[in-house]
Amino acid sequence: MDQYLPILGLLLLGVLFASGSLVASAWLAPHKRPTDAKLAPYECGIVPESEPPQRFPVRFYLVAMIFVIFDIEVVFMYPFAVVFRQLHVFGLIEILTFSLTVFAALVFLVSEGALQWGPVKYLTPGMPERTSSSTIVRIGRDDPEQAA
Amino acid sequence: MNVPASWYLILAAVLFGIGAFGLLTRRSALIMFMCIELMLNAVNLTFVTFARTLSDIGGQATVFFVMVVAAAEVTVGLGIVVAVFRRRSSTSVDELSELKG
Amino acid sequence: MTTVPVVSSSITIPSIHYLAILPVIILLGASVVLVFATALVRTKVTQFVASSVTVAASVAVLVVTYFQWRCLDSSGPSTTIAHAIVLDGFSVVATGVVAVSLLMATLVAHDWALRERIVGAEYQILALAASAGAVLMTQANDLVVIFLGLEILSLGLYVLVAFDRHRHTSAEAALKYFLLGGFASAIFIYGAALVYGATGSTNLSTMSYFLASNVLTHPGLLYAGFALLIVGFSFKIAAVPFHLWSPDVYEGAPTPVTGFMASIVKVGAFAAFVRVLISALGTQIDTWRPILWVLVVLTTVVGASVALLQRNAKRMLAYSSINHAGFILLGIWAGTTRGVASTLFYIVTYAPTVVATFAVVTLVGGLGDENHSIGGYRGLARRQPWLGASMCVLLLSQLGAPLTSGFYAKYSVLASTIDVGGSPLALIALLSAAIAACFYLRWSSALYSDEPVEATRIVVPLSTGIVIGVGVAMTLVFGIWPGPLVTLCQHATLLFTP
Amino acid sequence: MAHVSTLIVILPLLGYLLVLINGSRLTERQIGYVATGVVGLSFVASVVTFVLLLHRHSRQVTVHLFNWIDVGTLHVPAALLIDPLSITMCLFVTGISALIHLYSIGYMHGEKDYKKFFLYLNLFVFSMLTLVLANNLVLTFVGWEGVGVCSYWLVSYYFDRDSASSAGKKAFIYNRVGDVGLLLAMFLLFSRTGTLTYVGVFARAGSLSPTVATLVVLALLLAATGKSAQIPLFNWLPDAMEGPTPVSALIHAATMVTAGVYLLVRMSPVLAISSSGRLTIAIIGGVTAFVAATIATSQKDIKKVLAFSTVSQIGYMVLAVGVGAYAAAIFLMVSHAFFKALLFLGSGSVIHALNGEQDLRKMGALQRFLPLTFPTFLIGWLTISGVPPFAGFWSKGDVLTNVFEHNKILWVLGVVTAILTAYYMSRLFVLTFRGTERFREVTHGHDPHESPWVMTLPLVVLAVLSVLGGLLDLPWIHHDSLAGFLSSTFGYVAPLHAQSTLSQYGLAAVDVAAALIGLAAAISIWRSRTEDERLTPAFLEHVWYWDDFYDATIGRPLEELAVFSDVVVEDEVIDGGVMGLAVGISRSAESVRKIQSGFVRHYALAMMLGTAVLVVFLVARVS
Repeated sequence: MDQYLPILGLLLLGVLFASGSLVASAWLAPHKRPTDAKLAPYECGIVPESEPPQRFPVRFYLVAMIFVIFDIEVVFMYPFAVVFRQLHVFGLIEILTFSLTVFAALVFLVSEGALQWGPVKYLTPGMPERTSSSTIVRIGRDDPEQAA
Repeated sequence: MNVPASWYLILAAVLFGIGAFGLLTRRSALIMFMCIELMLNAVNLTFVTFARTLSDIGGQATVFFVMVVAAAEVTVGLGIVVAVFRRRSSTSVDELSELKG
Repeated sequence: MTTVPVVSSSITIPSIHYLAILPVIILLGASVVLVFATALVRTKVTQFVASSVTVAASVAVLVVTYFQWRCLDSSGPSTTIAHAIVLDGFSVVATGVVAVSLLMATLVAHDWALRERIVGAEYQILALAASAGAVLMTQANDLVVIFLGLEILSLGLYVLVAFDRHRHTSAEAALKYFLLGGFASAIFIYGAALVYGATGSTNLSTMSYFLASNVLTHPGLLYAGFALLIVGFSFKIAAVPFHLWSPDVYEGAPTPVTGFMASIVKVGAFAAFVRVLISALGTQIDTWRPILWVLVVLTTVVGASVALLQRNAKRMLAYSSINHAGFILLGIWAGTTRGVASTLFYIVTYAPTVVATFAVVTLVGGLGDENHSIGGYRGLARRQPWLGASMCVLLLSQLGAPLTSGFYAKYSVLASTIDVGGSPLALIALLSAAIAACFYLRWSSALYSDEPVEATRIVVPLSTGIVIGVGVAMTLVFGIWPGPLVTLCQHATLLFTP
Repeated sequence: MAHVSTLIVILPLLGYLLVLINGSRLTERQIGYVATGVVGLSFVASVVTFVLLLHRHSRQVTVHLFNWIDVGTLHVPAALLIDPLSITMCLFVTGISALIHLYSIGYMHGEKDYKKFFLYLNLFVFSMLTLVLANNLVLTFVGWEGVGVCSYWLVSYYFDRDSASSAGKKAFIYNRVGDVGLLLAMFLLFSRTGTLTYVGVFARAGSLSPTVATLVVLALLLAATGKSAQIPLFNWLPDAMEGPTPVSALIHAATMVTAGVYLLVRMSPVLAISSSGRLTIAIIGGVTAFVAATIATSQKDIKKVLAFSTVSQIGYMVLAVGVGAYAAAIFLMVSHAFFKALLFLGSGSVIHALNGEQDLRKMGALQRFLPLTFPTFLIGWLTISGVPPFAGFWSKGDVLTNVFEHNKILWVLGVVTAILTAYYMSRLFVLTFRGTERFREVTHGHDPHESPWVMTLPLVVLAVLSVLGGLLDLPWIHHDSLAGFLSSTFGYVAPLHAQSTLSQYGLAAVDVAAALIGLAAAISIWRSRTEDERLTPAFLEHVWYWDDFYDATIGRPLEELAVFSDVVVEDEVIDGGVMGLAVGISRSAESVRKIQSGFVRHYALAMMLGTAVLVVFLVARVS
């Protein structure tokens, strides 16, 4: 049992520290919250109507997410590769089903435009037809329905 | 050199504890994810260790599943963070307290 | 370190009983089909098509459960895929409940999606996948499979909760749910790892066999493990003090999702919880009972009393569902066959009731899904008698009024508790029900208030109307005539294999 | 057979639902015919079932519909028990109901809530049949309550009249007191025998100790006194005459009020064990018969007279049950249903003709104006008075013969009651149809007119039945008639000492003499007067001051208690306590709610704390 005492210890430590820091911050922090004026970027002048935009590369995260998922799915290929001869046809069907499911996800991503680089396009909910491709086609051709 | 299994277990426990600790203390949603990942990996280490002491392949196989689940969680989590960030321009979870009571 | 031999000379492929896993295959298959359809069809998949596929899948699952039941009658319960999946009465009934919840929730969400002008089949894809996870949980006979089911269920729900892009509370709720859910999952699987270390297997049957035939000299590892498992489950079923996510998430999520979540998570999590505690850790009942005792007391009392303070319908229902979770736990606490049967009965009757309740809440919420104060219900039954009366019946059922299914459900869990000498616990739970009665009655009487309120008439779309009607009908039928369902639930636990 | 017998019950329900759902689309006539038609069909189904049952070897069939309640050891099926007793009840209940439905089409014509009336009436028939056909006490109880509530609704049918609504409440409350008895009997039986089906209870009746059996019988008697208006719970019935006359005829004369007797007869195997219980029943019956008859002599309202007469006649039935003459009780029940329904419908016809007037003093000489009502009423009068060869003579004679064998005192009481019966009925008859015209004021000088055919047809049918009803069970063919048919359902029939034919004729002669004495006295006295203080003393007119007695001993103290509870207990103790508790709960809930701060990290911390407590707890257990 001794060997698990560290778990306990750490759990307790974590709890104590976390609760301690919360309590301490409640006690020690100055009770006066900074006023709006103090928080404003400029002490005088026009009150900004919106927060200044920060850099947040959504696309970067998106690709990272996609990468992670496909990267990890492949992990199942290794054990399969090791024993695929012994699994015979069953294994083949199994891995094909698996691949198909993963592939479905990929196809979905492609169709959503997640893998397209370039300017970010916002899909406005409620207006399904108005994607960039359909807009472009509509300029070029007269019949949007046919294009869609 | 033969490292006793209990060391691995203790290491895993410590990792798990650090993860839990981080989750309680950090404000950034992204770092909180990382903490969850850390906890899951500590679990993996535990599984592998036990698999070895028990000479049972099951524990190792479980690790695969846990890894995949961890990856899927990251993906979903990042998606949600992105959705939140688009509105809030911040990933601090302390700013998300509109729902309460 | 020596290398671990991973390649054994020959692998025997475990036999697969396809009928057992057919529900999961159908649900996931339908989900994948919809993904392909979304990706490959140039026009967006319409709500109608997506909902139809989902409805068809859930009906198919119901049909399959019928055949599973027949199979059980003839050949008894069995395990398959190296004992990781179990086919028994309990799993079949719980699977049926999941299918019914999915069916009803999809119909509600269909109208909601049309109202909110949501395009695409993403909602249905995720709902199908989450249901597959719930079904997997009901059938799992292995901690790892339970974990997988739990994750499939949760991951789908995280996204569904964030589905409403017009309200930022939706994303907030999703992030909270996700962070805490991930935390709980990690705790759960760590518990599984520790139990694995203590018993040498993650399989529930093997574990139960091991614990029955061995006396652990150092049960600390096992106890620590299953404490963590209990935490994981308690989070999912929102037992106090692991419930804090639930009111926020219930409020933030789109209302149809809330209804879906409230029913399906309860079914999946409770089914797995019962299996772990009763069939795997049944020998340790003296150890986990005190824990459950405290959980029940906290859950019922806190759920009921905090609900009193709520002014938001969804939040109030969240606390009410916490209170219900406490009641369902009572059946597990009893740990007897009768207790399990009453737990199952509670789940079976609660799921449709709660989906139908949230269907009404969805309608009252109106465009934008934001009108959720209790005040919005004032005089509803005067303006629209059918809708108001339905809501009233559903609320009374949750209150546990006689002639509704909620009454017999509460009665049977309490009776099974008293059977095993849990009178004080039953008394506390009853007191909490009395507290809960306050807000249910307040709400029901608000429905019949005759103060003139300026309100627009709520249009009840067809499929939502059907769901409400079916929910009310089930509530009343099982309330007036619970006999067959009770027999079914008892029969289902007879087949329940430890 | 199963299907047909199920139809008996289902058809009235079907009619109810049809009218309920389609009511707004149907005309008044159609509603009436639909409601009457289903009951008529139900009667046909009863006849078919009866014929089928006659041809069966085993005359006890259980028709299982579905499992209704399965709780622990309590298994209550929804099942019908078809046996001679229940089918006999069914036949006369459906038959008379059909006739009275038909009558109501005419009587209720033009009423505001015509649809509601037939809804309740159909629901009543459904409940009554459930009561009669149920194979267990719980289902019987459902029917029992069903008829009770229908009776309540129908008594308060003219609910905008104060007297009607309070009469409804009175009926309901008295019945509730009786219901407690039925519930107690059920609890006792279930705790002792573990079952509530009749067959099961009877099979284990032998194992009941005499004390328990007596308690059960007394509880059943309490139930019967409530439903069948016996002492001490009889005074709701006269007030119930506030309802429309067809209701009085159907529910408060022919069917519902006999349910108590039916229950006692049904439970006869249990009654068999307790002789003291049966003696109590007999005394209650005999005394009620006498008391009600004395009151009936002094009432001024035509329907009140008939109401007390009903109480008195049911008293006879209960008396018969008490002496173990179950077949005689049922025989009287059936024939009473014929002639009392006839009398009520006849009085309804009279009231109809006089624009709703019910006071005997404002009638008289109606013989001339009501060519069909008069002869049929005449038959009813002679029948109830016990003049041979009408049904009343045979059935009442059967009861009195049996009583004579068991208890001479009660027999004397019975004979005196018979004289009184003949007396008050003759008074009623004479004041209504003979003497001088006193109704011109009510009819505004017009001649009263006879009722339409839908109303007179039932009168004629019932008159024929009253004349021929005696054939059901003539004394010298007991074994081949009603008594023989029913005997299999009674676990026990009190042993009959073989009576000499001579004494039987002697008893019959006494009955005839009693009837004639009463007739002669009443006719000679009331032919020439309409009121006489000496003959209608206030004591009798005010129902032995029974209501005032209850008012003083129960009503007032309870009211004072209620006021006390309202002012002190409710406001201070309960409200104070509840409010205190509520405030307490809210306060503590507020503090719990603070944890719900909205910050994820707080939530995670709570979870972590919970986990830590759990782990520490379990690890502490190990060491």
